[in-house]
Amino acid sequence: MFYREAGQFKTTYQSDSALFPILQDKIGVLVGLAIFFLAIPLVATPYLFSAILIPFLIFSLAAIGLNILTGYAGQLSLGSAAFMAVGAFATYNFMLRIPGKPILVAFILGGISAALVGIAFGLPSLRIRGFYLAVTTLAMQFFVLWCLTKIPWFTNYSPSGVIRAQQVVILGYVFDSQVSRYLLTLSIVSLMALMAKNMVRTNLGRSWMAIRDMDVAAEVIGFRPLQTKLTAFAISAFYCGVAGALFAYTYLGTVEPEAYSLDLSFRILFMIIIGGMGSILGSFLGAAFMTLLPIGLNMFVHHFSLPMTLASNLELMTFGSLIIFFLIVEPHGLARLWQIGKEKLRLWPFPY
Amino acid sequence: MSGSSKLDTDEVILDMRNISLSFGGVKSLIDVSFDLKKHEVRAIIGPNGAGKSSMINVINGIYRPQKGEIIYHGKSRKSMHPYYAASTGIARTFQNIALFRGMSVLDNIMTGRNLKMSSSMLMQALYWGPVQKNEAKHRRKAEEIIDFLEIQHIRKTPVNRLAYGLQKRVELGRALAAEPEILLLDEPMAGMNVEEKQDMCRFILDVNDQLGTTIVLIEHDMSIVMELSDRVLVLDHGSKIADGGPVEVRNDPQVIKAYLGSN
Amino acid sequence: MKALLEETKNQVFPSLLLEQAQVRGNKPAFRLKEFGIWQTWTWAEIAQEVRLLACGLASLGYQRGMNLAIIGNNHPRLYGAMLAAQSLGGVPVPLYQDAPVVDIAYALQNADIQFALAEDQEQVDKLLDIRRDNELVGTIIYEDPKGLQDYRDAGLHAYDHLLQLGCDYDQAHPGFFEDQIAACQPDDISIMLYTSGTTGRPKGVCLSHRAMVSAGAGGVGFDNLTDKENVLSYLPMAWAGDHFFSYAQALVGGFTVNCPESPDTVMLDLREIAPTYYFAPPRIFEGMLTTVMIRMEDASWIKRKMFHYFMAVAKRAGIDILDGKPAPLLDRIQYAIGRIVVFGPLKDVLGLSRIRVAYTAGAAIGPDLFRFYRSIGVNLKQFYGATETCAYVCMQPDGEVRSNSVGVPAPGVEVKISERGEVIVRSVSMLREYYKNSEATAEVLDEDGYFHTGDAGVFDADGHLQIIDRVADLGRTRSGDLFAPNYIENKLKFFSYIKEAVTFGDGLDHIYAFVNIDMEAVGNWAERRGLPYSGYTDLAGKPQVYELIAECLAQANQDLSRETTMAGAQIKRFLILHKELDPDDGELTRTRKVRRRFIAEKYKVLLDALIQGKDAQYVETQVVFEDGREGMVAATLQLADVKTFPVLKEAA
Amino acid sequence: MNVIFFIEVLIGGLLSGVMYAMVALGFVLIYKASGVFNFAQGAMVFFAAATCLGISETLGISIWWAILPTILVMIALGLATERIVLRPLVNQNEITLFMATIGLTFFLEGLVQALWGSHAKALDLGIEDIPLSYVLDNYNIMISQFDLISAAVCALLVTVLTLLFSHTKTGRALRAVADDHQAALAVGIPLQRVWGVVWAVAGIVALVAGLLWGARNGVQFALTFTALKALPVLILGGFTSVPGAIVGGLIIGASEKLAEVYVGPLVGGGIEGWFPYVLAMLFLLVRPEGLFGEKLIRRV
Repeated sequence: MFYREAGQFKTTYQSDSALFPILQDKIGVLVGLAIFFLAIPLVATPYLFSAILIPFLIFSLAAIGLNILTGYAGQLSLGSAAFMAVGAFATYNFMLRIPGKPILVAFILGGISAALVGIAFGLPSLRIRGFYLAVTTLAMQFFVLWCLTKIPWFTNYSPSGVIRAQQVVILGYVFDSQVSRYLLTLSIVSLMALMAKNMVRTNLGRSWMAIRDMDVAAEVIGFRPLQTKLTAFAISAFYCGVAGALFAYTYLGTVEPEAYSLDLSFRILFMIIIGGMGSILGSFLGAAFMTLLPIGLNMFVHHFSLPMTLASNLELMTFGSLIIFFLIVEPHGLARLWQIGKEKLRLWPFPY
Repeated sequence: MSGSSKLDTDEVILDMRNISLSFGGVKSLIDVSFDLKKHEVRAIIGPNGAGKSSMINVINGIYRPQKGEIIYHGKSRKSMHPYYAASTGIARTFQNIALFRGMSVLDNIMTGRNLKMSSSMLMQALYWGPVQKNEAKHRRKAEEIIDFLEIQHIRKTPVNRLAYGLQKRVELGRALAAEPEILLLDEPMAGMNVEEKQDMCRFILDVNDQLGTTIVLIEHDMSIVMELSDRVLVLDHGSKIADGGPVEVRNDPQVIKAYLGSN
Repeated sequence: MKALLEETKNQVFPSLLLEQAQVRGNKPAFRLKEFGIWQTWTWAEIAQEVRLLACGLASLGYQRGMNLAIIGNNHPRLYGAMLAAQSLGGVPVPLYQDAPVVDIAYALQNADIQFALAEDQEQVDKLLDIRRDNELVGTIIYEDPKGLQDYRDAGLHAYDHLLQLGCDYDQAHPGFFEDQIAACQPDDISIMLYTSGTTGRPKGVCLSHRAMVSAGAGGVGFDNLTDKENVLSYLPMAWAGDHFFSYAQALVGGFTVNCPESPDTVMLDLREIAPTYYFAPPRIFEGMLTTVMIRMEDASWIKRKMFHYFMAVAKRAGIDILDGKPAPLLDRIQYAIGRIVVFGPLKDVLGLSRIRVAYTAGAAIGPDLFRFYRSIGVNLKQFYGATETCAYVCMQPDGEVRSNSVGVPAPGVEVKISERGEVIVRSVSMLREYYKNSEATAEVLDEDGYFHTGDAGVFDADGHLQIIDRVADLGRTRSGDLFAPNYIENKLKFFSYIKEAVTFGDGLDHIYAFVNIDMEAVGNWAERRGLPYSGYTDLAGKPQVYELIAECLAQANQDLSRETTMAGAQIKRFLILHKELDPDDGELTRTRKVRRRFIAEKYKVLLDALIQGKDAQYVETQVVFEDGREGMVAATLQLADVKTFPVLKEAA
Repeated sequence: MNVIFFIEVLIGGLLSGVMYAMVALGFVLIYKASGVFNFAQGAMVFFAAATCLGISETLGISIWWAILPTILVMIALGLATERIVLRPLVNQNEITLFMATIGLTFFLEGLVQALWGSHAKALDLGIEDIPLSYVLDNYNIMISQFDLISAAVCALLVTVLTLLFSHTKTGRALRAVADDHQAALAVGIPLQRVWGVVWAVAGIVALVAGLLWGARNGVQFALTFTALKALPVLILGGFTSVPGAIVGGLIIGASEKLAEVYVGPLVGGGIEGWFPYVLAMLFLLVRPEGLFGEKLIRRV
């Protein structure tokens, strides 16, 4: 109903394939960004930053990563958390062992390290499909965590295996306040989300989707299966890696390998299932949902003063049933629901 | 428009020699040889399970024959490889539609351009100027094909929402987008109604004589084969039983027998 | 607006083009939806293209005084070709692209066409087999090369090749183009438009630059239009209306002219472009409304409620608000809300949201239909004109818009009603002559220079012209009642269920009607009643449908009974035709006017049966199918009576 | 090195492998019948054990008596799962089904802890985990009596199942379904019913596994990870073969123990967690269809 598309005609392919071809969408996005960059920092409380906003952003990033691999390239992975761990610990070690290295560079290097691991464990994807592949990613999950716990070098011989992330300093500015960390995270996430969006709407993205939808046809039309899958693994891992680094540096501050357990992998998988496979927007929606739901449940439990343990079990059950629910009812998740709603608005007042 | 008149050259561009293929004992092709002349429409016919699709799958390297050689671009090889086939200008459609179901018509056709696109991952991530221009350039190509196949109205529709006939058309479009030298069509008209078939025939002929594409065509409808093809290869139970012009093939007693025997 | 008329007084179209290229060189002049986007020609670009085109034509031997046939769907390059021909002092002759080959052949013959520009293979093929059996169209230029590669026929040139020739020729003869334009006089013939006259052979109407330009200037001035306007040109280029809106006015006012991707994407393209200045014959507005209503039927009940609620508001206050007249505050508020939730989106989806002025003409428009669009805020107006008058006679000024009149005489036009009740017109914007047909010319142009429109009309109290009917069609029943067939037919056509109607009554005891039902509306009506039907003929034969139509006719009779002049002419009996009237069968003109006499002849059996009061009648008819094949359709039609009403004198 | 010790480790490994095999068995059954890779098998093991224990505690009856009602519960669970989760997802691709079972896993984990509490509990079957005195005395090799018994139980279970599937109508139906769903449907085999049965049986298998594991390691959340242990087993044995599951289980059990004992120390121990996977992965590259799985040809 708020869409006024008449007269928004395109005279170039660039404008036709623009990120947001519809004016109203552009405006909407800009408003959204304004809210996140300007409004929220003014109003939000430290709790809001540390408990909701920052984790939400980080999970979104990880979800984008997994979505690239699973949602777009169709390769199921249960090892996102492992990629995150690699990213985090690599960043830590780069910072540690190369003094005075800019943190952003360290983040990138962390991502790259994750990407390399991703490529290594992506290799089997040429020969094995479906959940066989999932199993190899599971193997990686365990293997990586084992390495990080068993090889003290990674944790700089910290007895507890816990590492303390170095201070985040960019061009002399120290990101110690929650707001500053939030803004840093937000900037990185927005930028990488934009890049992801670009990748999935160009040839790269088409190659992934082609492999996902019909690998034989994709090969016949000239996409190299292995190369395509490996790029997906690499980029996915890179995104997860950076997310993992942020997880350590702007969210927790101190982490142990166990923070990146299989459970985290599953949660990220749930995010994209609920949010929407093959949709960048979905990654955000899913992350938001998965961040808010537990909080909601906690409130609920508090409100009826039920035993605290129930909250966590309730959480597990809700997640579980939601996954099943979405897989059955709306396999494309919240993103699709959003899309349907949008279509309705565009056609308003007509039904079709 | 069709007919041997346009066979300006007799240059053989693909020569399949004594191809034999089997799956775990099941013989699918037995010592089949045939050649492909530049710019011709080559039909492969035969009863179900005669090995027609297998032959196409051998040509573009999805199956590797156990015996035989393939002479292509002057080089002799044991078997093709899909990527090699694609990159040297062999495109195809599939018997059961093999579109990328999650994508729009336009994107499906754009995938056909991928071998002609070249920009690095990072460039695409940043959507750098060159990438945009590149995308636009190929979009134009894709649009020309859309225009050619008269599917402007469904340009941005997800393919899985399309009617069967249109999906077939889009698949042809995807193959054409690769500007192939050889086009393999595996029953492009299966399950179509009369007018859809007529359209498809028109497109195939136009492709053949406007773009000069060499076409290998699997088709059941004899009348269509007669109308379209310059030469016909007849397979039955994996072996070649006839090869020649449409008319002579139709009158070949063995062929008649095979067809009557088959159903 | 006087000023505009003044400064364009001595202009010819090519000079207007150069001026536009000067003034707003890099503003878009033409757009065409092609390959998924709107390809754009700026004024400078189109001017340059016209230059090359003209030179190209010249190099092929095209000369002053020659005619250039132009045939194809609306296309910037086809408009460009008109300008090119005009620059060389030639006369472009646009032809109806969907006309049967015989008609085209006749036009080519009549205008002895040597040069033709065809859009695509389809048109080229037509021209080729026409020229097979005579000496016409030695040179054919085609715009779209698709499928034409291996045509080897003589004198066949690709458009791009022509541009190439033009380029060379231009270099060889510098200044040639300018000289040619300089040599064009305002009183030269600028365009020749063939009228598909309701009777007899089409006639080539010759209109001078001066006539067309001043009409354009008048139109632009009348609604003070600017170079911001966008128009969608989708009606046949051969039709005066399109030439007036998309050519004359566009070149005078510097509009952007947008051509759709293909005839079947017009509605989509309309939405994308969202023109600010729009022209459409009533049937198109009607079609839009029908689809709106049908789509709303399928909407959720809450949406339907909301829709109907706000439409009621619009009905109450919409038109006054549009005309800037006072309206109750409450209504204004409700209307404002309605604008957000219904009217706005509705107009947007239809592509009417940016319209400043919309015109309709060519046929009478139903009051309800007319009100609908105005009430949702589309400034829809009527005008009156004929090909012979550059489609420029009367227009409705803002704020004085009504459904039953066609407005006041346009600037520079003098309109009178002759003693026999015919509308006669005098202005600059009139035909020079019918091409090579002086007696026909003499029939319509009297010695005082008045053009006889052939329409019967009256001026109402505040000087608005009302068109009743064709003078020729006016008749009287045996009982002496005035019988205006078109007037009645229009009344009938205002019912959404009735697509076409033909009435007979001149010299008869009563009025009888043939009806074509509207397939979409009636079909929908039938489905909602679970009434199965196989096709038009089947549906048309259903007794339920007969009842439905009978009601409509009865209602029309009731209206008639209230009108002094028409009260006597109520419909007595009717039938629903078993086939849709079709231009290809000669039953309608290209502009979808009914050929009453022709139909009376063709379906004599049916008419007689009606008169004799039979209940059913078997009939066989020749038809031409989509693909040009001919065949027979046969059916037995029911004939039915209609309720008539006593004449209410006091209502007068 | 010490042969006795080696044999001890080997046998210990093999015996614990038997337990993996048991879990793997549950996977195979379901995968064979419905093409679903049931990630929730481990959760079912935990669920079964906890429920059995819970019942016996709440009703104050012996664990053995609690088994019967638990069996009913497991059957109910199996049928419910088929009805609520699988039937709506029929004809979905295997990944979707796989993810659905992950969801199921979470649900069960939550449910079981909500019902019976999250803390670990001991489960006593009354079988002491002591070395067999006979073997110890004569050959000086330690073999856990408990392991031996559980091995026996497992063997018994397998034989029962085999008989069941070869001699009952449902069993034959199941095999038909496993071979070709469409064909099975064509000849009028009620897929849904077969699946229901299979899930119920899988539930019972889970119960047995749960009791044995529970008795050994205590009934706790960690039980769900036994399922993950079963994955490499399946990859080795192939998803569709019962003998495969057994052999695979033995190999994994033995190899991981040996690796732990002989390789572990060199790399800081704890390699049990991932060694089987890496083994399986390498194996995958060589033979994706597993030891006993049938080779799949990509038809176009």
